[in-house]
Amino acid sequence: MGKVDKGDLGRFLPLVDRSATPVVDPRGAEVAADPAVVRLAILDDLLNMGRANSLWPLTFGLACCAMEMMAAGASKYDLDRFGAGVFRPSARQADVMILAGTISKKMAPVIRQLWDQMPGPKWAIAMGGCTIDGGPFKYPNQYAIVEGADKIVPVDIYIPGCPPRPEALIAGFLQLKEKIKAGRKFNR
Amino acid sequence: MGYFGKVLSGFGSLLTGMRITFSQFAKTFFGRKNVTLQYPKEQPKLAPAFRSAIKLIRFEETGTHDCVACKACERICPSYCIKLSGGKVEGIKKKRVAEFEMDFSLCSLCGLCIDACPTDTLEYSKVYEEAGYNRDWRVDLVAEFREYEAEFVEKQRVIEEKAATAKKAKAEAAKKAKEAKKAKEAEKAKEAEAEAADTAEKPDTAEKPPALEAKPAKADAPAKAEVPTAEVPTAEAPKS
Amino acid sequence: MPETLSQLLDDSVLAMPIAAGLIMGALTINVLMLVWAERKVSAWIQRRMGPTEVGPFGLLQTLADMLKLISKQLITPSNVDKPLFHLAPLLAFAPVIAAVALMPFSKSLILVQNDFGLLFVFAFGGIAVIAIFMAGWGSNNKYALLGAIRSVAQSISYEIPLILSALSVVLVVNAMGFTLASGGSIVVANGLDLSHIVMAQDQHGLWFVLVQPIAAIIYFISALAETNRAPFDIPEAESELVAGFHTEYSGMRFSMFFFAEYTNMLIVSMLAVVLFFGGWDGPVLPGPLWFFLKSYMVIFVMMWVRWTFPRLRFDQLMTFCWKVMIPLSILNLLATAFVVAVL
Amino acid sequence: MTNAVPPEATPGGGDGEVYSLNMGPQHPSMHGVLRLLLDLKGEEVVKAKPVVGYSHRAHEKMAENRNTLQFLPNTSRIDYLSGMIYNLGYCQAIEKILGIEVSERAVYIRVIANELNRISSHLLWFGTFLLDLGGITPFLYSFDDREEILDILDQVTGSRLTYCYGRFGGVTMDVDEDFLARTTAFLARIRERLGMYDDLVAKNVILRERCINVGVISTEMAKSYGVTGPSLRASGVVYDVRRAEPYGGYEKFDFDVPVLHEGDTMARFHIRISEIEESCKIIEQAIKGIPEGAILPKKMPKRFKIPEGEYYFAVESARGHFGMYIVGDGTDVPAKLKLRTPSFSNLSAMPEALAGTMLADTIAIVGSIDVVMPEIDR
Repeated sequence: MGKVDKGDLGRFLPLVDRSATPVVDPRGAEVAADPAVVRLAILDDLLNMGRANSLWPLTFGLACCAMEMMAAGASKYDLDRFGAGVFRPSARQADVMILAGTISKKMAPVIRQLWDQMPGPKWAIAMGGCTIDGGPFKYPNQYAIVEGADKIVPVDIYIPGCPPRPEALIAGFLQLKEKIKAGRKFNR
Repeated sequence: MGYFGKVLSGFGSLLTGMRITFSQFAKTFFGRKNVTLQYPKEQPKLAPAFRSAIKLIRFEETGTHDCVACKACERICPSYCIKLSGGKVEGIKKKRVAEFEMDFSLCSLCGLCIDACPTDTLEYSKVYEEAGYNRDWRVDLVAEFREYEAEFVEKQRVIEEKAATAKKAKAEAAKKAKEAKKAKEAEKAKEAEAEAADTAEKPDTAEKPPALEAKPAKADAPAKAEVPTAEVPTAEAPKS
Repeated sequence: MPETLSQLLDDSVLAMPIAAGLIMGALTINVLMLVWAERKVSAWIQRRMGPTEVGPFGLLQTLADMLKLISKQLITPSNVDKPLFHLAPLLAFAPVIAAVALMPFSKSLILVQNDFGLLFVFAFGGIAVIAIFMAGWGSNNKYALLGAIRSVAQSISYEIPLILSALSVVLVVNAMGFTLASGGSIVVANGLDLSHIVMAQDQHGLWFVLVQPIAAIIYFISALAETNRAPFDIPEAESELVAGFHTEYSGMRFSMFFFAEYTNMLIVSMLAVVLFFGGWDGPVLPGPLWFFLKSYMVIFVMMWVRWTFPRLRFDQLMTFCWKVMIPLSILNLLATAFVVAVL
Repeated sequence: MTNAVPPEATPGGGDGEVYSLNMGPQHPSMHGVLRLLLDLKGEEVVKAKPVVGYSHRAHEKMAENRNTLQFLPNTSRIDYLSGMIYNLGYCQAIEKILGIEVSERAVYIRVIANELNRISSHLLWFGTFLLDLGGITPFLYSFDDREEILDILDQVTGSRLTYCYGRFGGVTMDVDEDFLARTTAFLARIRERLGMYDDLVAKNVILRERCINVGVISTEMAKSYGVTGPSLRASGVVYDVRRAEPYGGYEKFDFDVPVLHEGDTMARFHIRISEIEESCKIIEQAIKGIPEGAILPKKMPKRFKIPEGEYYFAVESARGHFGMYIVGDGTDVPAKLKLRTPSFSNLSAMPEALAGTMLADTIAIVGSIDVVMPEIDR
């Protein structure tokens, strides 16, 4: 019994077409047409370019995925190529919070506090199934974990996998870059 | 070792360390060799065993999957990430899956579902760079097979009809030779075999191909020519 | 024709802002390049690529970092000592500009000519300690305070061998003397004048690293400690004190500390070039270019050291200073004085 | 800096000299989410109190909620750094209870996979330990080597970290010649690199100053706290489950159990490095002796029912004695599965070992015992 060889292209079809999720300029068409706004918008875009290319993550690992996060920062994958290799231990200097691992109920308030300590504009990446919705540790009537990081902090990028490969984390960073460049504003 | 000896040997060990780091520096800087895999530009070589979200296998013979909605995978899954439904399809004996939904965010990639599958129609996909703005990671496994479903049912109906007529002819021949009672028993056995595919236990599939391939090969010849080329969306690497 | 740039600028009321602006611009570019270089050097030592995506060879990476830091929210935690907390980054930032102005980039290119340049550079270096302590104390954070205390103890201790090793050079300069190009007679050389130190080396064709090798090594190690670079980076020891004295600083204020740190690196390496590597002395290329080339070579060694060694423990650091560095530098100074007196 | 006002912080000693410092759960060298409450006098640690539970994922409870087979993916997530050892260890425990035969080839494959995983775990420890001490470059070098192991294991297991390679009675996938050749090549590479690490790190005067006579765990102390694994062997006790109660075919292999008597951080460092060498030896023998054959038994029961009774099975993970205490009640869902994880006992020795050291030593000592938080919290 043979299989049709599809190589590496065997991407599955999602129920929700993620590729179509629009990344819209929140400034809107009318505002963008206003010349005065446009001139400032160029500065805004410049700043966003800076932000997008300088995403300093918080040194912060929760569980298994943290190892893959470390691997992504190491020589083989080298997050530093995208300017995201400066892991800051202090939340005050970080831009991105990579939630790498299962969030236990005891850890949840700490994560929220860390998030509040980070200066805006800031972003969060949920890495791994556990931070998306509890992952393998979710079962009926479970008591230990928070089912999804988005119950604690506003998450921008979701990366599934258990754990995701470092490539997936890099892909997440690239998508976050796209999102920032699309014109997200300060207040969030 | 005296005071100066200690200072000197300590200093020497520092120089050794600096020599090593400089040799690595020279390998990268002058030798232009680094160990970095430039991911979006270069893709990693994935092992054949690589595990990602499960998908249904498309068999060449039929151009579609062979899921009979037995729910063995749904029962074994430790993470409750598979939901499927299906059953009898009008016109054919074989059961078919109607909805097969899998939540990748819950999956722990243990492979128990693949082991459990009686028709061996599940495998790991090779997607390793999924990331998105949405927390919904449910995957519709049968989506890419829907358009072939009617075609398959039609083909399967033809095959089964042929098999039935062949069986009838055989039975008639047998009737002539033997008693009608024995022929009835044979039919019962056939039905039991078809049902065997639906049970959760794992049969020795290596020797015994699924029910479909057990049917006469002559019916397959035209079907093979019509196998549609697998039109699957390509995994687009995020451009930087 | 005015002899130095500073004399030219003396004529104008605009002198101050022009000079400050020039230095600021140059230093900003320098810091941008240094941070990029640091990341590249570390990457190459670690067999990586370092920043590649932003600009050619990732050259614009630090520009992006700067843009981001400028636009970052400035957080003032509620319980900080506000005046100290706000002043500290500025105080760390200001003296480094002043110190750069004293450097003799070439015979004529000296922004501020001063007879006691060496003293001033060390004095300005001392101010940074106060800034760090203000930051640590004002932050009202235990990690920051620990970092600040460590930093003060470390900087004060390491200034002693730093100055003692420089002093040996001063003695040598004073003894050797040199001929001014215009005159022809041997003038009394002032060893505290930075340009005199260079001219003495220039004239005798002898870099002082050959005359004073022990002083050069002591100077280099003390300079590492003075600038809080690894393996002496214990005030901001990432794995112990989170981020040390700037734990609570964000955005622009943090980048000011960053700026000061990297400019300090430049200052100590420029001073090393002046003291030991013959300043602007060099064939073919113009003087200032040689000066910067040499400085960057010293900085490269500093980076190389940083990415090789683990960090010392605090008490070991102090032991090393008081039991090794200071006795050695005193011995060296005495030996130099003896030789100078005898000859 | 995370919890500005730790709820359990003890107010200093009263004389105004002792103050408390809260380290973690977010701290760069707390290996995930360990939290240490330190009472400090200047830089000297007066009292240290580890607070755990920030990574509690209820593994033991989950074992009571699913059948024996379904617990399989959990095992490699208890200690994600030696996931293979835990995964295969759990398989071996169930096999022993049910009396399932494992083919010779599967036994050898398991040994190779286990030891590769042990090397990768020790390499990661090496890197993070150096990172704790401020040496960043060795961390990246060791990660390079580790990537090689992950690639090799990825080839047969399909995962990089949280393997689910074992099945009751064997393993999921057979190894091929390519796998064995790559493993052999890796052994040559790691031996060469160990020499480099020796020059770059072990002989370095700064590291030696930081490690020698720091955080001494005496033999008695180690025994009384139940410290196991490399940390115990650094304190002068020859105890290795692979030797003491051989399991999974380890009795066939010739290897030493390295022991040092100093009990300090440097001894723990050297023990782990020699263990990498011993693992290399084991892998070499296994590659030489690997027989042909099936990797899974032909006939397998559909449900793995644990007979009534209590069972205990232990394996040697990269961190020490990992034991599974299983209570069966005749169904295929265990009535109780208690995990005895090594890091938990090793960490319990910390308050005593940390008292009287410097703040920087605290980091070095906690790093040297190699804790994995989810394994402690389960």
